[in-house]
Amino acid sequence: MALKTEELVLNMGPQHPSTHGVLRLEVQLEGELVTKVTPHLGYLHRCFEKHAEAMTYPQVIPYTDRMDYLASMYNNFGYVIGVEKMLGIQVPERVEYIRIIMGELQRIASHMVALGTYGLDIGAFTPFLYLFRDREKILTLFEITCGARLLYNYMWVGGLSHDLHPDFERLTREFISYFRPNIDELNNLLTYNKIFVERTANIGVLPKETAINYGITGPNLRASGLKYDLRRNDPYSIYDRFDFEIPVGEGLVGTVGDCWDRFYVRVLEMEQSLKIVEQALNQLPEGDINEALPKRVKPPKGSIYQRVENPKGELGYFIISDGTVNPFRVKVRAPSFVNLAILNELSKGHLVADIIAILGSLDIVLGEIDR
Amino acid sequence: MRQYLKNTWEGIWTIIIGMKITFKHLFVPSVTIQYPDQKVPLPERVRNRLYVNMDDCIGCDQCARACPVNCIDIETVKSTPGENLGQTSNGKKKALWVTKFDIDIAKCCYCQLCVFPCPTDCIYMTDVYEFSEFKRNELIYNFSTMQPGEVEEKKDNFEKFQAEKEAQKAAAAKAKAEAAAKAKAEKEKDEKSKNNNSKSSSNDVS
Amino acid sequence: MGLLDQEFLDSNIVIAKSDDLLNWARLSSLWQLSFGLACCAIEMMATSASNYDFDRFGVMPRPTPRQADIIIISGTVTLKMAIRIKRLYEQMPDPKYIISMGSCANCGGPYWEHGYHVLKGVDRVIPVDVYVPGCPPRPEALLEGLLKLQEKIRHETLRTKKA
Amino acid sequence: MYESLVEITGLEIFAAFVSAAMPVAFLVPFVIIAVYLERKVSAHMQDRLGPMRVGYHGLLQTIADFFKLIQKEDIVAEGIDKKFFNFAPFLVFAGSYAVYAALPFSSKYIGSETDLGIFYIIAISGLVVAGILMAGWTSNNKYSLYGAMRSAAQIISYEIPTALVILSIIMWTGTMSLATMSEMQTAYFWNWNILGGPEWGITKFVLIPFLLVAFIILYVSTLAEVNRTPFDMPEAESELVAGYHTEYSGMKFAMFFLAEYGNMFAVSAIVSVIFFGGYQSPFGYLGNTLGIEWLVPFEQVFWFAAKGIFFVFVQMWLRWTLPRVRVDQLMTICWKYLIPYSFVNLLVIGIITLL
Amino acid sequence: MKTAKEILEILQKKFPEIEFSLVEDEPSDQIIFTDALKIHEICEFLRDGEGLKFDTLMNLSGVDDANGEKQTNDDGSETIVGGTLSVYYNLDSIELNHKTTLQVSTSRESPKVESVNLIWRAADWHEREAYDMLGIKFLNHPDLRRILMPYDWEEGSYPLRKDYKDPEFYQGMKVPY
Repeated sequence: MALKTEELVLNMGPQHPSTHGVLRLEVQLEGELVTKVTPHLGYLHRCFEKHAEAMTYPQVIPYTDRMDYLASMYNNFGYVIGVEKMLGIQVPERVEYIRIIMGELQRIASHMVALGTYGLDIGAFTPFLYLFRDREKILTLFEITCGARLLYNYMWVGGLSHDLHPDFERLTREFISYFRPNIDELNNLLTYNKIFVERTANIGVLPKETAINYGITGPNLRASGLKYDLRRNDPYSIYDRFDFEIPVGEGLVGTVGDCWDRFYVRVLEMEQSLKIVEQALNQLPEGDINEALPKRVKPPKGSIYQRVENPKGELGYFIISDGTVNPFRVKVRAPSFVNLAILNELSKGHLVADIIAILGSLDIVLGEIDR
Repeated sequence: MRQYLKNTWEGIWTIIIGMKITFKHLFVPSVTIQYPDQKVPLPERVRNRLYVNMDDCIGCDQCARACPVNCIDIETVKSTPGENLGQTSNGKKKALWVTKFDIDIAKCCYCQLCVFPCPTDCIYMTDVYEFSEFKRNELIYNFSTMQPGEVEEKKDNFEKFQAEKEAQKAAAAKAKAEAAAKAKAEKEKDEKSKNNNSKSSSNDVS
Repeated sequence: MGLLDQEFLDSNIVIAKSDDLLNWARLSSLWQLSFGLACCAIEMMATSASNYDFDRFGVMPRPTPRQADIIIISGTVTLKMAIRIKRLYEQMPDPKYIISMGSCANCGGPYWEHGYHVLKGVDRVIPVDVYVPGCPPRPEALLEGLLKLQEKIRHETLRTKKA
Repeated sequence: MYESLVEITGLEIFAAFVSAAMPVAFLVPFVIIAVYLERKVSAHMQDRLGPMRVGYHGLLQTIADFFKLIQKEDIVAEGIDKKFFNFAPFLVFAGSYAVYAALPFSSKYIGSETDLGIFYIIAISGLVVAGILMAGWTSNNKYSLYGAMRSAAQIISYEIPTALVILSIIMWTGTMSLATMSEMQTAYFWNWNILGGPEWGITKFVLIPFLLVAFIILYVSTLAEVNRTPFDMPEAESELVAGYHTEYSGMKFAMFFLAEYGNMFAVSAIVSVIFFGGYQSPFGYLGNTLGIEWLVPFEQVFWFAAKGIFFVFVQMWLRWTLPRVRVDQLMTICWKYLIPYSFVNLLVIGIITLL
Repeated sequence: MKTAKEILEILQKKFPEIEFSLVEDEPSDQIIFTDALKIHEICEFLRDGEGLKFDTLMNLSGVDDANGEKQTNDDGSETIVGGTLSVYYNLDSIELNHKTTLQVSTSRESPKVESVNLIWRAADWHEREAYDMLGIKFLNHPDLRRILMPYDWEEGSYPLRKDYKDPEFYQGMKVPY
């Protein structure tokens, strides 16, 4: 005879230490087993799209910063190449290179937060602080270049706000050689730790087909074993000039597409990003960065869907212009917004503690989900 | 059974590795910056509190228009021709009294968009970041150097000037109108005379 | 019964001295409610991370409001969230303090004009002790705000009730 | 201590009170130092500095915390069973404090010199479970309830490997009194139980690996009993907010805190008594060599505290290194790993002792 | 790789009874315009059809076209009467590495579009968002609630419509600055 258990509804958040911000999860439990997770969003809905309609094109850039605040550079990146395409501007080589360097450094910084907070969710406090210590070094690089630590407003339509700082190249190379061994240390301290492996392997397995149907992108999709990266599959800017690998999940300690794979793909991606930064620094041409800055940003009537590979996944800007200086509509396809939708599917039948592990492995940013 | 022993061994071994790492870090000097006692120098491009050098401001309102959050509030009064407002440091001539230049620092998003369009480089971001307040209203910064009385005076001045100008204009208009009327009258006269003349001439001819 | 529930009408040396002791204790051990809202939360995390180290000031993150003394409103407060923040504030035991961190929490920040879903300043729902400007404020700026708050606590007294 | 006090004063009640209050004189300063130490150790492991601004290098931090906690408003929310809610922290503290009665601080001082010391400790620490369950249940909060249930399940399960290891040691040493057990491992470190005990012979060396295993099992399971990382399920911040003490504020929370750190020392002390000679000095006594008799008990207290604090340090070290296990894995570790190992260990040690 | 024109031809052959047209606006990609109430079957075909294989929905955006009649109210605010709301679908095929954009329009007064939630699960939240922001009703959507705004937000008040007006208060909190 099966025991009859009472269903319990547990409410996690919006203030909960590990919902990565202000997400509220309504968890239905049977004993400690999860039967359904309903995410309630909107606790950080800051009306980005409304603001975009009221601003001129360059004024929207500071607001794109504030969407995925862990990867502001990349948000700028996607928006400006979208607008540049509408205007038909070709930016100078140097600008392209600098953008890629910044974007990849930003990817590392974003993954650092993702990995660190994931460790925190699992209960390991120390790797989080080590990663934040290293992230501070990247922030310094950004700060000497554009003066801000978190929200940069660095990439402009047709150019950049500042040229690189004279010390930038040296400091970046120093950072690369400093950070490489630290990845190994992270792996030894956390990734290969038996407790960590037990907590994450075979948890929240995401099969490839489900992932595609749900529109999952970024490291989460790649962890399911599909080699799909917009930098390769739909190259924008000058990504086709660099030599890098696309890490995919292989199920080293469990099944392909589990939480551990999602974690490990990010670790590997950091190494690849370092590689890209190194190459870009070697090839960096001289030139004037402000050559292509348009006097007035006023794209012709039309629409465009521009997507870039944000650290979290595919970041798309659907921009409609009505021929004035203000965008008519800017809709953002936020990667975290789409990625979060899979949570219910993944966490069915797992324990409460696993929801935390799964949610952390999806690497969401609430600023982007709610916009 | 093998898996069982392997698990046990892996558990113990990875824990020992982890402990080795943290123990090593116990003796690594810490990276902490002890803030109030020790401050790191900020890079020169750093973006913190806005500052306006009113000596150079010409009140062109470009920063306020560039600002995405509309936190800059500028009011200007035109100067009268006799007044000398001086020059900015890069040689531009001022023509407006800036009676109000408020920046609500609490709204500011430190994006630096206001800094670039400024023709005289008078608005810029400083490296001051320690300016927290107990009251919200103290975060509204008034940069205008003019006293309220002075503002009134300038406004009055300008209005007076405006009124005078208006009067002059009116007078001028009147004069013009008169002149025009006169001209018209004269023209008519002319024409008349012409007509007369022509008449006369025709008469002459005939 | 908390100790501070009592008021004393006259001041004498005992009260003055115990004032000093209690104020010192309060200002040196501000336990923070570990709770972040938006972009500023990342800077808050950076502040508690190794490079700036909140722990130097005795600030320790507590996950539950019952054990927290200070709540740092780090980011945009939306209308949906404002209700929760108010409740969290009410759940905290006295004496409690609030630091409003960043433009958004101060007055809605960049979202003050068109933000139909943004509360324009957290002081519309809960009383704020210190406003730290910045978008987001540097970690040092947050620490400076904390020092200001400590300064404020240092001048509190048992004789008058906290507002 | 009790007997000598009775002899001196002739007042049994007075003697009982004094000897019962003695551990407080040790416990409170210990907790103050341990909390400070915990923050400092964690900070330095993470390349930080930890408390720096309250007193010299933050030495007064915990005292400030204490004075702050007594000022805090005491919230008892609606829907809470007041009587038990208020009683729970005291019960938890009582449970952890009662353990100190049987700890031999030195050859001269032991709260209650019972022959069943270790048995008493295992039994009395069950009181903590009752307190935690009470706290969780009366809080009227789902997180508290979950924390309490987990904690209870955890503590009860981990008593089994603890008891099995202790059983094997009892079998081997032949005593249940902690004082006697410490007395046996006298004076030098090669006499410690972890190194095969005071009797020289082949058995001493044969036993060492098994005793090492026994030590690890005991240490791990006591770690779980005091709810420290990686077994800090009931307070798992990332899942359960603050576990069973989510609803507690001010002084009542401080009681839980005190009990937690008290417990940490208690289990470390038990480990040190069983395997590392308790209050015995590893290098002989200065008092004996110098001929100053009264110095010896003080040396013993020093060594006892030092060993205890060392194991507390290891607990902290583990906490700041490891992630947290999941609640079912916690049970797996206990039932599938620790208990079989300790059974085998018990058998082997038994056979060797017999031979 | 297929261009919008080729896809259009395939679609016209498959669904002769449905109207299709091609929106060509520089500088954008070409957009296939079609019927809002037939979008489900079209999308199903796009997902499964040979040589199409659009296996993922990248983006779904609701847009207020603001092409109705503008009326000025007494207090100076504007209301738009008539006109259309549009929904744009950005489809992508990971397998064949091509993409396309669909557009459907519906009337502003009773906006109804068929849901594609059953074809691509990714559409679920996107559609809820479009409903939340613009009030577009997606037929056959299993769970059409507000997603970003509070559930008890004023009925019929959709923030991304061009004539949206802030309410004065929400639960006792003042909304405007």
